[in-house]
This record gives sequence, C-alpha cells and structure tokens, in this order.
Amino acid sequence: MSENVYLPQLARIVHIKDEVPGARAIKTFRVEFMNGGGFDHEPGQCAMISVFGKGESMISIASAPTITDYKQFSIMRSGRVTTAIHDMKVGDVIGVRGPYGNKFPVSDWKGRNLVFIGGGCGLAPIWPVIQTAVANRMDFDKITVFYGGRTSRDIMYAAELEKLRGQADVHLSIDSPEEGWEGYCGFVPANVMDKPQRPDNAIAITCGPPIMIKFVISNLREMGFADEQIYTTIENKMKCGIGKCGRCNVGTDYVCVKGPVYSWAQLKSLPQEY
Amino acid sequence: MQDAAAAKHDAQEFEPKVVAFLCKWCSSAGSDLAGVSRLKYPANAVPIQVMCSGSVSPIYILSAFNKGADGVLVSGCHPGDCHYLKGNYYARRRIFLVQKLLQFIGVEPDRFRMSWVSAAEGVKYAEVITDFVNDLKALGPQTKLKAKR
Amino acid sequence: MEAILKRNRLGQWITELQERAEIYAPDFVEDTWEFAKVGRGATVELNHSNTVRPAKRFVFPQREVLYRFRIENSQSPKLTDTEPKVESTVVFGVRPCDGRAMVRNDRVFTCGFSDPYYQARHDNVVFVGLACNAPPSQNCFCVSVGGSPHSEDGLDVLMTELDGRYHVKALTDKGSDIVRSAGDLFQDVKAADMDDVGNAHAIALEYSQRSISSMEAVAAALRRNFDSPIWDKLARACIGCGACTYLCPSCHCFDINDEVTNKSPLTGARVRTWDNCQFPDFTMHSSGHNPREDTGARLRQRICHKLLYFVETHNMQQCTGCGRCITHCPVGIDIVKIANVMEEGVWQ
Amino acid sequence: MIPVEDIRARAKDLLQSGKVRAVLGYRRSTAGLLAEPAFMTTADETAALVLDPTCVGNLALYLVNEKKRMKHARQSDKRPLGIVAKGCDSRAITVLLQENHIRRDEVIVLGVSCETGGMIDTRKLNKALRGKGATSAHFEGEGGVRVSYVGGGTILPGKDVLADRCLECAKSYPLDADFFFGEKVDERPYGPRFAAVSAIAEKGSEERSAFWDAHFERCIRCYACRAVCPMCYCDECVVDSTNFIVGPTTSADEKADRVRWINRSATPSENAMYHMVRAMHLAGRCIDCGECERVCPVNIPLRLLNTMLEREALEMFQYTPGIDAEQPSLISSFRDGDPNDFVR
Amino acid sequence: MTRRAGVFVCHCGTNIAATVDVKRVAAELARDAGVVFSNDYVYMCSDPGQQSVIDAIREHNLDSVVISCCSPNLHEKTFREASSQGGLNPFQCEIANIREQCAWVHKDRDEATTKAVKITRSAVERARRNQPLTPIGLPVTRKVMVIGGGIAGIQSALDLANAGLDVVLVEKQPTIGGHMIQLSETFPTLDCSQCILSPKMVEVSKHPKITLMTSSEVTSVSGFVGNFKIKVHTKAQYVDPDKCKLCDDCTAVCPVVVPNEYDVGLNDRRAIFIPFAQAIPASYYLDPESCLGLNPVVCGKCANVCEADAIDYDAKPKDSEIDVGAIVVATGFDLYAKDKMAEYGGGKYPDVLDGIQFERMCSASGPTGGQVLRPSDHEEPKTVVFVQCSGSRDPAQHCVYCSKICCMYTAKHATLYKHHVPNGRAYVFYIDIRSGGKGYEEFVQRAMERDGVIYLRGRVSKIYQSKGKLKVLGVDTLAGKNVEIDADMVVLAQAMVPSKGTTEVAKALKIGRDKDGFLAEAHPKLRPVESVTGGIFLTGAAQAPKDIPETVCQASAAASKVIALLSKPELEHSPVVARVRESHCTGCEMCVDVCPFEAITLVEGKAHVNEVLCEGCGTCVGTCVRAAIDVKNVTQLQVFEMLEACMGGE
Ligand SMILES: Cc1cc2nc3c(=O)[nH]c(=O)nc-3n(C[C@H](O)[C@H](O)[C@H](O)COP(=O)(O)OP(=O)(O)OC[C@H]3O[C@@H](n4cnc5c(N)ncnc54)[C@H](O)[C@@H]3O)c2cc1C
Ligand SMILES: Cc1cc2nc3c(=O)[nH]c(=O)nc-3n(C[C@H](O)[C@H](O)[C@H](O)COP(=O)(O)OP(=O)(O)OC[C@H]3O[C@@H](n4cnc5c(N)ncnc54)[C@H](O)[C@@H]3O)c2cc1C
Ligand code: SF4
Ligand code: SF4
Ligand code: SF4
Ligand code: SF4
Ligand code: SF4
Ligand code: SF4
Repeated sequence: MSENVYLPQLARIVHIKDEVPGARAIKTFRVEFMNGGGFDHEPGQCAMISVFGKGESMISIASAPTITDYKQFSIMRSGRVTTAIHDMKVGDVIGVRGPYGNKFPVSDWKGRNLVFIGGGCGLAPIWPVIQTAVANRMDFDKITVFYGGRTSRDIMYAAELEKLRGQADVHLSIDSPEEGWEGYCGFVPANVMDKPQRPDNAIAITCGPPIMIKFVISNLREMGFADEQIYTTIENKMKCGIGKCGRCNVGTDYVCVKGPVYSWAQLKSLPQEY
Repeated sequence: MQDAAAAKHDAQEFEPKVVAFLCKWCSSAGSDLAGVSRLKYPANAVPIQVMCSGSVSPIYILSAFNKGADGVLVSGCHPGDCHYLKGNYYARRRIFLVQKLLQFIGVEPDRFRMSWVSAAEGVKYAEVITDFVNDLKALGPQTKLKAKR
Repeated sequence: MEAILKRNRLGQWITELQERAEIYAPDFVEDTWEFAKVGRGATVELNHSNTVRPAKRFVFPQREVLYRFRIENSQSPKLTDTEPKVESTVVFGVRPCDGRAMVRNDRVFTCGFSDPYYQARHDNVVFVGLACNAPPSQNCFCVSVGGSPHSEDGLDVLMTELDGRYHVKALTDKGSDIVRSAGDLFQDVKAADMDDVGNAHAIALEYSQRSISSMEAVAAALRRNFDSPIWDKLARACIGCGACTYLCPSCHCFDINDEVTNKSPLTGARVRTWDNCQFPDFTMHSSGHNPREDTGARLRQRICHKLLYFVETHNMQQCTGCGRCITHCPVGIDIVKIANVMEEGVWQ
Repeated sequence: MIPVEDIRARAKDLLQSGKVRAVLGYRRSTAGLLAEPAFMTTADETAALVLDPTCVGNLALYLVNEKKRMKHARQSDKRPLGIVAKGCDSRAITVLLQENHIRRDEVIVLGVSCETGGMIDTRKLNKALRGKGATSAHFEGEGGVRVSYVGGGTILPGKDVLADRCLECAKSYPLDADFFFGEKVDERPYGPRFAAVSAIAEKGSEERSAFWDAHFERCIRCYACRAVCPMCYCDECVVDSTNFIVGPTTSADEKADRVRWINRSATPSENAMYHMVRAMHLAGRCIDCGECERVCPVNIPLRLLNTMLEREALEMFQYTPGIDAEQPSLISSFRDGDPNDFVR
Repeated sequence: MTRRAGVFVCHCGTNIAATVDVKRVAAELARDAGVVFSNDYVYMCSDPGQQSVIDAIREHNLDSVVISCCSPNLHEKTFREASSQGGLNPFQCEIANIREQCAWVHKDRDEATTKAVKITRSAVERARRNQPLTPIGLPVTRKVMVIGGGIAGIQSALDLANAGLDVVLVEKQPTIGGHMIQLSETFPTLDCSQCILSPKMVEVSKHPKITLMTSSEVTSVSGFVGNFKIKVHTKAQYVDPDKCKLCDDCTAVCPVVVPNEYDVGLNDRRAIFIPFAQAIPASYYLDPESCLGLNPVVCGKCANVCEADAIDYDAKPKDSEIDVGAIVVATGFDLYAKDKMAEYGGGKYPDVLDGIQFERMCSASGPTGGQVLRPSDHEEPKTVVFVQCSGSRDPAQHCVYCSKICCMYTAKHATLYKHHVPNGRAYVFYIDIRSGGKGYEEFVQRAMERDGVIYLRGRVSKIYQSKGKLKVLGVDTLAGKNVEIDADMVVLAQAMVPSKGTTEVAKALKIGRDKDGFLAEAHPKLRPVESVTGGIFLTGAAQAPKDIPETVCQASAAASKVIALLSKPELEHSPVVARVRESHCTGCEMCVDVCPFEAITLVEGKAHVNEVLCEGCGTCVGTCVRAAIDVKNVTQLQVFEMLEACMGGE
C-alpha cells in the first residue's frame, strides 16, 4: 500500500514527565519515531495517538515545530486511551499519525504584541506557539502569557514557565489563595481583567476549558480586541482526524481539517456546536 | 471431503475450550476435593471462582461463548444449601432462561450446563467435567457466538 | 457506449461476468429487497423496488478492518496493513439515487486525504444502474434534489428497461469494459430504441413524486432557523436510532475502535464501523460536554448537513431523494416535510 | 368500535382544564400509512388526534423519553402526561411502574380497547395488496379492515393484515386506565398465543440455527429496536462500547474501565450477542408490543426472541409481565418448585 | 489498574511441579503486559518462599501479587499477610489454584501447564484490578434486646446478662413465661414446669442487667449489626407493678367476668386479674378490653378498693427508642387453631381439647386444680382419645411439617391421665412415634407398657358427638380394621405454628421466614441460630417446633453468639461488598428484591448498599440488567478480563 493515512507510525516513549497530579492528571510524553519515521508540524497542529488495543485520541503537539528529533504531547488522563497511555512507561511504543489540522498563523503576526491566555490543560496547544514566538523573539513586540490552574499543583510546565519569564511577561494564577503562592488568586479571566492588555496591534491566543474561553473572550472584547484579533482552538470529538468520520463536523467545517485553530471572527460564523 | 470433515470433528483432535463458573463455597470447594482425592478429569475447563452462582450474570455466559468457549458450565450449591441462602435459586431461574434462549437460536443445548456440586462432591465434579467435555467433543467447535475478528 | 440487451440475455451476461467478478443484484429476502450475491446459474429479475440497504456498502462497508496489531512485547508492536484485497464486483440494479449518492461519497472520501479502503473498493466495483420506469415509491423525491429517475451520476452503466429488452449505456471505462467484454450478447442501438428510451424516461418524469419546492429557499431557511425552537418540536418523536443514517446512501460517518482477540500476546484489529449523528454520544466529549445534546440538535445536524452544509461546501445536496430515511423512520420523521416546513415557515 | 370523538373530547378537556401538561396520542403522518406520535399541548391540537388500526406505535416509550427530556431541560412542570394507551401499551406502563421508572400520578391513561381488532402490520398489508401503497385503514364489520389505496379500496380479513402480536394478544385492553374507551373483549377471533414462536420452536435445531444465523447476519445494529422499546430505558446500554453517561463526576477510571462486552462491528457473532443480551434483559419485562420487530428495517423477527422467553416465563414460572405493578420481577423472584431437571 | 504485578509459581515440592511445568508458567507470565516479575519456587508457603514475595514486592516495587499454588482456602491468608508485610494491601494479593484444580487432576503435562498458565493469567487480571480495601470497622452498642419472654427468651436474657451485657427483654403479654408456664409437668422426667421456670422468671426480674418490658412490642427497627435502633411500643400500664401488693382486693370487686386466656378458656377471670400466681412482673393487670370503661364514672370499683393506690385509669401507652447491638428473637409458637380441625369437631364440642388446655387441666394451678374433668359436665372422663399429628404432616389440608414434640407430649398427656384416672382408658392414634431424645423412647414405652395407654396406629377420620359421647372413627392400620371409639374426651395434639407475634416481629425486623412461616435461619446446618440479617439471632419455637431442652440449648447458643459478637469493641466486616454506580442505577429495585441480606434499600431513587449488611454474594450483580452494581474486587470488568485470559492463548 502506498500511503495509508490510517496507519500510524510507531514511536517510542523516551521520557515521561508528571505535570499535574490527581484524578485528572497530566503527563508530558516525549516520543521518538522509530524506523526513521516522523513528520514536520506547525504550531497548533495535532496528532492521533494510538495505544494498541485501546484506541486513538487526538492530541495537540506540544513541542516546538523547530524540534525535529522528538515530539512532545501533554495528555490529561480522561478516559480509555488517555488512561492507557498514562499507564505506559519509558520504552513502550505508541502509534502516532499526523500532523492534522490547521495552524496558528504565527508568521502573519510579525511585529505585533502577543497575549497568550491558557487555563488547565489548555496550555499544551498554545505552547508550541509560545515556543515559536520566543524562538523568533525579535519578530514580535510584547509577549504576555497568562496561565492558571485550580491550585498550584495544577500548574503545568511550571519550570518552563519560570524560564520563560526572561522573554515574556508571565502571569500565573490559581483559583483560591494558598500559602506560599505569590501569583494571582482567582480565575484566569479575572487575572486578565486585572492586567488589561492594549488591543491595538495585539493578537490574543486563548485555550482552556470552554467556560474559561467564553469569559476570556468577553473580557478581551471589553478591552477592545476585535474578533479577528482573538484566536482559540476547539476540541470537538474526533475519530479519523482527516475529515471523513463526520464527528467533528460543525456547520460546513470538519474541525480536524479546517480547525482546530480559529479566530473568534471565524468561529462566530459557525453554529455553536463545539 | 466428507471424510475430511469427519476427521476434523474427530474426538481426538478437537479439544473444546470450557469456562467453568464455580461458586466459592460449594462447587469450588468440591473441585478442590476432586484434587485432594487425586481424581482425574480433562484439562479443558478453566475455573473462574465467583462468590455465588447467583452472581453469574447471563452476560458472563454469553461473553464466554463470544470469546470462543465451546462450552460453559455454571456450578453452584444444591438448592437449599446456598451459602447465601437463595442465590442459587435466582441463578437457576436465570440460567434456565439463558439455556432456553441459547437453544432457541440453535446453540446445541449440551454446550451449556448448570450443575449442583457440593463441597463434598469431588467425584461429581470430576464426572461433570468429564461428561461435559465428552459431550462437547462430539459437538465440535462452537461458532455461532464466537467472534470472528 | 450504448447497446441493447435482450431481457432473456441478462442471465447470460451475468454468467459471463461471473467468470471475473462477483455479482450482486437485488434479491427479495425476508420481505425486503437486499443486494445479494448472485449464485452461479441463479436468475436475476431486476424487478425490484429500491433496496432497504443502499449500495454504499460496496465501497464503504459497515465494518472495515484498518489494520491488525500484535504485541508480544510493549516495546515492539507489529502492525499488519489490511488494505482490502477486493474481488472485482459488479452490482446490478443500483437505483439512480444510490448512484448519485456515490458522487457525494466520493467527495468525502477522496477529497483532501484519500481514503485507501474506499478507493480500493471503488476501483474494483462496477455499479450497473437501473432507471426507474415504474411509479416511484411513496417517499421518493429525487427530482426535488436535482436528480431524476434515470440520472447517470455516479454509475458506471445505466440500464433502462424497455419492452423485452434493456437499453444499456456505459458511462465509464469500467462500465464500457463489462459491456465490451460480453459484446456478442448485445445488439446495436437503433433509433427506435432511442425513442423508446426517451419515452420511458419522459413517462418516469411524469409520475408524481413528493416534492420540495425550492432547495435554495430551504437552504436559506435552514440557515435562518438554526436557533429556532422548531427543531425541538420536529424531533420530539425522534427516538435517536440509526435507521435514517445507516440506510442513507450518502451518510458516511464512522467510528474507529480496537477489537482485541487475544490478551497475551495482545492481538487485535483496528476497525472502523458505521456511526451515526443521531446517537447521543456521537459528539460527546470525554469531559461529558456534548455540543449536540438533544434530539433536536441532532435532527438539525442531519437535515442541515444534507441540505445546507454539504451544499455550501460541495455545491450539491447530500441527499438524493431516495426516501429511505422517511420510510424506515419508526416514528414518521420526514425530511421532505421538514424541508417544506422550514421553507414555508408554517409551524405552530 | 370506539368513537374517536370521545377520546378527542377527553384529551381536550384534560388540556383545557390544565390537568395535564400534554397528551400523547396519534395523528396522521406525512411519511406513510402509519399514524405518528402526536404531542398535544393545546386543546386545538386534539382535533388531529386519530385512532384506527394504523396507530401501531407504543407511546409508553415517550413517558420514558419525556422524563429524560424534562430532566435535561430542567423543566419543573409537574403535571402529569396524558397518554393514549392500548392494551399492550398499558402493560408497558405497568412495567415502568413496577420498576419505579415512573409514578402512577405522573400519567393519566386514556385506555383504549382494541376490542376484536388490533393494529396493522404494513408488511402483511403490502403483501395482501401486492404492492399497492395503502393510504388509510379502518375497521369495518366483523373483523374486517377497510383499506384504501390510490385508485381503489378493499376489505381484508383482520387475520391477514393484523400484526402477529395482535393476533396473539394476551389482553387487548388496558387493565389500568384512568379513562376507558371501548369494550373489554376477552375472546378474540384469532389464533392461540405464542403461535409464531411455537412454529419456530418446533423446527429442528439445525433449521432454527440456520434461520437465526441468516437473520443475525443481516442486522445492521441501527438499534432502532432498542430505541423504540419502552423497556430499554437505560441511559447506557451494556452492549455499547462508547460512553453514554458522562457527567462532571464521571471519573477517568470509570470511562477507561467500561466493559466492552460486545464490539460495535455488525458481525453475526456480535449481532447475536446483542440480541441475546437484549432478550435476556427483557425477560419478564417485555410486554409484547411488537415495536422492536416492526421498526427493524431489515425485518428481523425480533419478537420471537422475546415471546419465546415470555412463553417460558408463563409456562415454567407462571409469570406474566405487565399485569401487576406490585409483583416482583421475573428474575428477581423464584419459587422452590422452579424447574430443576435441567441442572445436572 | 496496577502496572507492576508479580507472579510466584509454587512447585509444592513435586505436587505441582510433577504435572505442571512451573518454569514455563513463570516464563509465559513474565511476558504479559503489566507483569514485571515472575518466578518459581519449590515451596512458596515456606518461610523463605514468603520472604521472597516480601523481597520482590520491595525490590521490584510490585503493586499486585499472584501466587500460583494450592487452593486459596489453604494459603490465601498466609500470602495476603506476607504481601502486607511487603507493604501491599492484602487485597492486592490473589491466589491462582494450580494444584487442586490443575496439577492434581490432570495427567498430561502440556495440557496441565497450558491450563495453569490460563488460571494464573486470569488471577493476574483479577489482581491487577483489585482495589486496596480495609475491613469495615463499626462501633457496637453493648446492649441486647431479647424479644419474647418464653423459656427461650428468659434463658437467653439470663445468659447474656450473666455475661455482663445489658439486656432488654420485651414481652408482648403482661407477664413473661410463655407457653412453658402453662404446662403442668414436662416430659420425659415429669417435673413440674412451673417449679423449674418460676425461679428463672424471678431471676429475670431481679437481675440488675435486665430491663423487663412487658405488654410491649417492637414496632420497627433501623440500623444494622452492632447499631440497631429499635422502637418499642408499651401498652398503657393501668396497674403500677411497683405499688401492687398482690392483695386481690380489686379482683374481688370487679364485676366483669370473661374467659381466662391463660387457661385457654377453661376458666374465667375478671377484668383486673393476675394471669397466674407466679406472674412476673408480680402484679395485677387491668385488661382495658374487658374493663367497663377505664372511667371512674362508669365503674371505678377496683381503684376504690386498692389501698396501695396502684391503679391509674389515665395511664398512657409509651413509645421508646432503644439502641442495641444485637437482637435475639424468641417469639415462640402458637397452637394450630383447634377450630381449623372441623373434621375432629375442634372448636365445636367443648370436650375436644387441645394440648395446652389439657396441660392446664393437669396443672395444680389450673382451672380444675389439677383434676381431669370434662369441660362440658365436669365429670371425670373414662375414655380419652388422644390424636397425634392433628394438623401436622398433612400437606393436603393443614401443615406439611412434623411438629416434632406432639408424640412426646401426647405420651405425657396419656400418662398424666392415667395417673389421674388409673381406671380410665387412654387411646392414642398415631402415624408413627418420633421419640428421638434422651430418655424419650423409654418415656413412650413406659406410657404403653407401665401405664397401659393403648396406641393405635392410624389416622382418625372423623369425630362427632352422639348420645353424649364423642364418636371417634379411625383406622387401625396394624390390625387392618376400622375402629370406632366412644370417648368422653378427646385431646388433639395440635401442630405448632409460628406465633402471631413471630409473624409480626419478622415483619418489623425485616427478617425472612421459611415456607411454613417460622423464622428463617442463616444456614440450616451451619448457622441455625442466626438470622440472615447480621446481628439478629433466633431461638426457640419461633424458628421451628422444638421442646424445652432444645429451646434452652438454642437460647444459650444464641446468647453465646451475641456474646462473641459484642465481645470486641469494634466489629469487623469484610470490605468485599457491593457498590452501586449511581449514574447507571434506575432504581428498579430488582436488587432490593433479591438481596438475601436485605442490604439494599432505595435512597432517593437509587439503590444504596448498606456495607455492613452486605455479604458480597453478588446476587444483585447477576440480577441488575443495567450493570449498575458490582461487588468490589469481583467486578464485571474483572470477570470480563478473566474470561479473556481464560480463552486466550495461541
Ligand atoms: C484537536 C484536539 C486536540 C486535543 N489536544 C489534547 C491535548 O493536547 N491533551 C489532552 O490531554 N487532550 C487533548 N484533546 C482531548 C483528547 O482528545 C481527549 O481527551 C481524548 O480523546 C479522550 O480519549 P479517551 O479515550 O481517553 O477518553 P474516552 O472518554 O474513554 O473516549 C471516548 C471516545 O471519544 C473520543 N473523544 C472523547 N472526547 C474527545 C475530545 N474532546 N476530542 C476528541 N475525541 C474525543 C475518544 O477518541 C474516544 O474514542 C484534544 C482533542 C482535540 C479534538
Ligand atoms: C401441649 C404442649 C406440651 C408441651 N410439653 C412439653 C414438655 O413436656 N417438655 C418439653 O420439653 N416441651 C414441651 N412443650 C414444648 C414447649 O412448650 C416449648 O418448647 C417452649 O414453650 C418453647 O418456648 P419459646 O420460648 O420458644 O416459646 P413460647 O413459650 O411460645 O414463648 C414465646 C413468648 O414470646 C412472646 N411473644 C410472642 N410474640 C411476641 C412479640 N411480637 N413481642 C414480644 N413478645 C412476644 C409470647 O407472649 C411468649 O411469652 C410442650 C408444648 C405444648 C404445646
Ligand atoms: S429520525 Fe427517525 S430513524 Fe432517524 S434517529 Fe430519529 S427516530 Fe430514528
Ligand atoms: S437523506 Fe434520506 S432521502 Fe436523502 S438520500 Fe439519505 S436516506 Fe435518502
Ligand atoms: S435488529 Fe433490526 S432494528 Fe435492531 S439493530 Fe438490527 S437492524 Fe436495527
Ligand atoms: S422488546 Fe419489543 S415487544 Fe418487547 S416491549 Fe420492547 S419493543 Fe415491545
Ligand atoms: S437492580 Fe440495578 S438498576 Fe435496579 S435498583 Fe438495583 S442497582 Fe439500580
Ligand atoms: S452482594 Fe449480595 S449481600 Fe451484597 S448487596 Fe448484593 S445481593 Fe446483597
């Protein structure tokens, strides 16, 4: 067979990092393709991760596009497949096919201010964008990152975020006060409201739980961001990832192909089915 | 052609796969006794111990067939002797219905068995298994519910 | 390429084709018409009304093994590709609505990423259509959605029954091939035959069908009424079964699951099966969030996908008017009625 | 013969007086001969209510569905639902009561007797009419059904066109109704109960096996049979391998640990498993409304599986489903004298 | 699910290794996903064997353990303990039985090994999904309620109280004593029933640990073993037992005369009376049913004469709630109603008596002062016919079972009759004589031989009155002829049936009854004094017909069970119990119906398992069609995975 789009490439887990503990734990898996496989990706794109015998899940590629010798996925334990992958150990092999979906149009944003707003697991999809922006730091003006978790233990990429501080304004938050916490206490949208961002020449990129996105967007609109200046991703249920299985269909779009990255302007024109 | 088919069904060649659901208190103990008495019976049946025959849901039985069992045995305490008093009475009613249903869709009735084996009936357990396996050998492989994947 | 086949030669044609292909034709099974494999020497009548299950299963079977896996050791899984080794297949008696559906399916499975399973099957199947001469079934409405009882779209051959004979028109290379291979069975088409064909087709168009007045207006109305409470009302009786979509010749949604055959070593297959937007969990996220929570939203999706979204992306309805979803809906949900209600805006 | 006006009047009265939040009944359908469910919320709508041999569906299903809808919509209208119920439908209501799925004060049953009639089986009708699509059907005379079709009409004997379930009906009128229409007829001019299942049961086991293999082979697992069954009210069915019940509190483990008893593939073995499990789960609960069989697009005679168990329940355990909301369920009861011979 | 399972395959010397290739088992398991350690050893249960488990758990960080060895009945405990020493929860250790169920019963090495692999693999699947569990601990109330104050209840109460437990004895009647206090003499020794019972009754009333509640009934119970909450309803006490001086003045003035139930109608009493001289509490009792009005205006005579001022017409009934840790049910029996024996003229002819009536007649404190006299004319009966099995062993019309004691008391009655009327003729109709018991057979023989009681084998078909005599028609099957006896008196040995109070109490306590209505024991052989509900015990004739020695045995047995139960400060209950998935439960109550231990109730429309009552039998699991209930560590998922493991293999 020439090109079977359904057949994953095999990739070995080479490193596992516990990001967040608890019932909805998040782990970051670093995988290396076997037999010389692999693919390039753009920030925002995803891949289908297979655990054989359990199934497949669509997961954002969390590593920067510039990194070619491995890919990283930050996966929240949520159900059948994600639990199975959480149960795996270094050396185990998974299947990966991709890259799927569109990308954040980072190259269009040259010279602008970037405001990243993430919550919970939602940092993963925008992380490669942050990485890309930071890698080309000179191309952008101000870079601001808002990120929040429920508690300090729910903050993923904690060390990386610390490192980021040199290159960007990083504002972390947790939902309610904790001893020793120096950042903001409260929800992410409130944190954003607390530190208003100037809308002119800015692009806001947000990702997180639907309810958070909803409030973030309304706050951004209040600050004067135009619909075209706001970007987010949507996570409709997906099975094939290549625009066939019909599951992620919203209006005319198959999110796995036309999405998952949307500007708020685009998203508004779609039926509210995500 | 016919001979080949016959040969395939030859009792020598075909080793039926059997799942035996044994209640912990009577039948499992009975099968232990068979062991202690060094009785011999065919190795086709893999026991699964359950607390009570009453806990054997019909879906267990069907699933065993689906996974490729050629025969399924459910064994519990004699009526009146259930460790939990009435579990085996419920089992009996349920399993009667399962058996009727299997029969109705054309699964040979001998593929499915229920027996009462008390903790003292090691001999009976050995007999039940031997007898069952012989029946199954004559029937050949079970295909109707076995998943072909 | 056109030719005439005597009615009594049909059997012979099929017999000859059986040398190199598996032949399917409608058969009356359990009071329903089904495409069934034609045994050697069996007679094929082609006097069927439409089959209950559409012809899509020849290119998109309900179950397709995508590949098999075997894992002796979690560090070295083995995958075995299972692109279908498809026997050449000729399907007789495909109604034009099913043919037109094939065009829609092609759009889905071959645009963007090409689906190798679909492709492999499609490459090896020849759809021999049969024009509808007889009065339509009670829920047919192909004309309203741009089709016709003798549409050629998506077919490889179209046969039209004439008095004692068939007019056979090959529409693709695959089609020409099966006609040419049995060339001596056929006669040339005469002008009179063409007249008869013309007549037959004209008469078929005369029969009254159910109708939707304006598809553009319907599309516009659907766009307009996305948030209307009418959907809840229309779907109140819907029981969320899969009859409408599984039987639809152009529904293509599927699910992918792993089927395990053995635990140790772990062996099994990744399998795709039909799925259906009317099932409650179809869009349910792992978090429990469900973008289409109720039957209203799901019915809206089905209708809008067919009559609006597909039109916007592919410039054609994804419905070819076969009427199966109406006839087989246990509770009388009716796409034609819904379309008309939408357009006319008459609902309480 | 029940004058439909009486039912309309009653439905109207219930709606007008605000005693019910809606009345479930039947009305004509655009999709074909069979009447479709009508959800009447205003008195005006009752004018469209019909009652004739095309009112095949079992509306008890919607008592279940409406409950889910209400919960979903977080509606608080606590008024009961009126429902037109035939004998079989009312048995379904009784089982729902027995299983605490609904409360008696949540429904107002407008019971209708089928008297000596019943409901039409469109397959039989099509056969009898040799493909002429019927446009309407009414009872006329002794056990006759007047059928009209485009360009004509005829009277057919009921036993030729009535559904098997009606020919074998256990009780053709509701035992538990708030309003009752028609006459209670116990002697019906048709065959014995369980005739269809007996015919199959009498076949040899090989033949029976082949019969079911052929049927299971054809099932497409559209689940119309399950979806239409008022007794199949579980949010999540054990045969589903996907998640139906996921809420904010559903843990990852719970999702990961769902047992895949049956695969989604519509292969003969999985189909057989599905039907076997379903039949077992309906043992003592199926009240023979025949809906599952009616809605099956590929005409699998599902009713046989259920009536076979119904017959066993009656003969071996003297159990009849749907007659007493207080009795314990078939499988949650036993008697010392239950059959024991089959145990070896 | 655990990820690091360890497998230990035992050779059991050669017991296993001779038939099963243990090395192969260990090697095959080592390849399975999730198994990180797999080894074999000659004797796993030996100290070094156990140590190897402990070491491996620590060394390889195992999170579950399977020992492939002998029956779990033998060493499950051993290995679970070893596992917990290694730091695992004991429930994360499972046993795969490859000895009794494999090595010892098969010959072919290859087949046996394959099967051993499957058994082990399915145990691994199970173990990997076992939850760590800890036994459920529950505090106990060290107080016991004994319901029923017959000999059974009295004995239990005394035993319990003497063991230092607080006891509440609840009796429905105004006095304790039950049926035994009505008996005259008792077989086989013919000692006076009242003489042996009265001291015990007094002891009850004096015992500091016993609270006596007469005229009281249990209305409902909540809670569970160790922690019951019981509601008791006490009827109004119009006579204060503490004040009553037993002077009898009140009786003397009471104008009401009604039949005396203690003498089964052979005698009369007043509306205020003392049931019998030895009544405990020792007090007169005002029967509100027959009293003219509890209203001084209507009568008020007794209160007027009572110098102790013990009578209070305004007394109110009382409801109390009592916390106890265990319950002993001793609610006894009734006689099968005489008038149900129409064929024998029961209830129709005054001279057809039942056993208790005859006992009363023979009793020195009875209505006739111990003389045998016909009720109709107070003449001494010259011919008395005793009918055994009256109502017993008669599946067609009456009770199916044997009442067990009638043979004996009939022999006693006939003997007593002969002692009172030596020249009278005593006939006994019997089907067979069941005289199992120490000294019982001798007792019957004595009745026949020494006292000349005439035993006729056969049933009585009819009794009717004719010319002042009771005509008894019967057959003598030994002689093969019909017999007809003109009797002066007939005594029917009526069947024993569960008392009305027993039926009521079973309902209140929600404990099961058997097909005859007697209280159902947890196991007919092994747990005869326990009810199915944990913490509720059964004793006496409420559980089955029995005589006094047996009753006393059982009463003491029940007491000792309670003492054992309450001896610990906390009760331990197996944590292997059912758990409901509320999202899936529809509240259909089928599980509630089937649970043999009444462990499930509906709470807000969902099944709720009382873990303390649940025994983990899984009957509910087999019943619930919605898969909404599972037993921990024997879940449906585990069974599914085990099935897969059993069926797999190439
Ligand atoms: C574009 C995209 C990017 C994503 N990126 C990430 C990520 O970076 N990290 C992360 O932890 N999660 C991500 N998710 C969500 C992730 O796909 C689901 O959590 C995951 O599929 C759950 O699978 P499961 O088998 O563990 O859960 P189950 O609940 O057991 O799965 C049920 C079924 O539904 C499907 N499914 C359920 N919810 C979703 C969903 N939201 N999206 C797609 N399929 C779903 C699964 O494939 C599975 O077949 C992403 C989803 C999408 C669509
Ligand atoms: C005619 C006859 C002769 C017998 N002779 C002999 C003999 O010679 N030797 C011998 O060994 N046995 C003899 N027996 C058997 C003996 O009477 C019984 O074995 C014994 O009385 C059983 O005692 P018990 O405490 O279980 O029941 P009972 O004596 O019946 O006592 C039960 C007590 O519970 C009370 N009660 C009932 N319901 C409730 C309630 N709901 N709440 C509170 N209290 C309640 C009753 O009022 C009663 O006080 C004889 C029996 C009969 C019928
Ligand atoms: S529309 Fe009809 S066929 Fe489709 S899901 Fe609903 S009830 Fe079923
Ligand atoms: S939507 Fe209905 S009418 Fe249209 S093609 Fe599909 S099944 Fe046929
Ligand atoms: S039996 Fe019929 S209705 Fe049921 S799932 Fe199969 S095809 Fe659908
Ligand atoms: S199983 Fe079929 S006949 Fe029985 S209640 Fe359900 S739909 Fe009706
Ligand atoms: S049987 Fe199942 S669904 Fe019914 S109440 Fe019990 S747990 Fe709930
Ligand atoms: S496991 Fe047994 S004891 Fe426990 S709740 Fe279920 S049926 Fe009752």
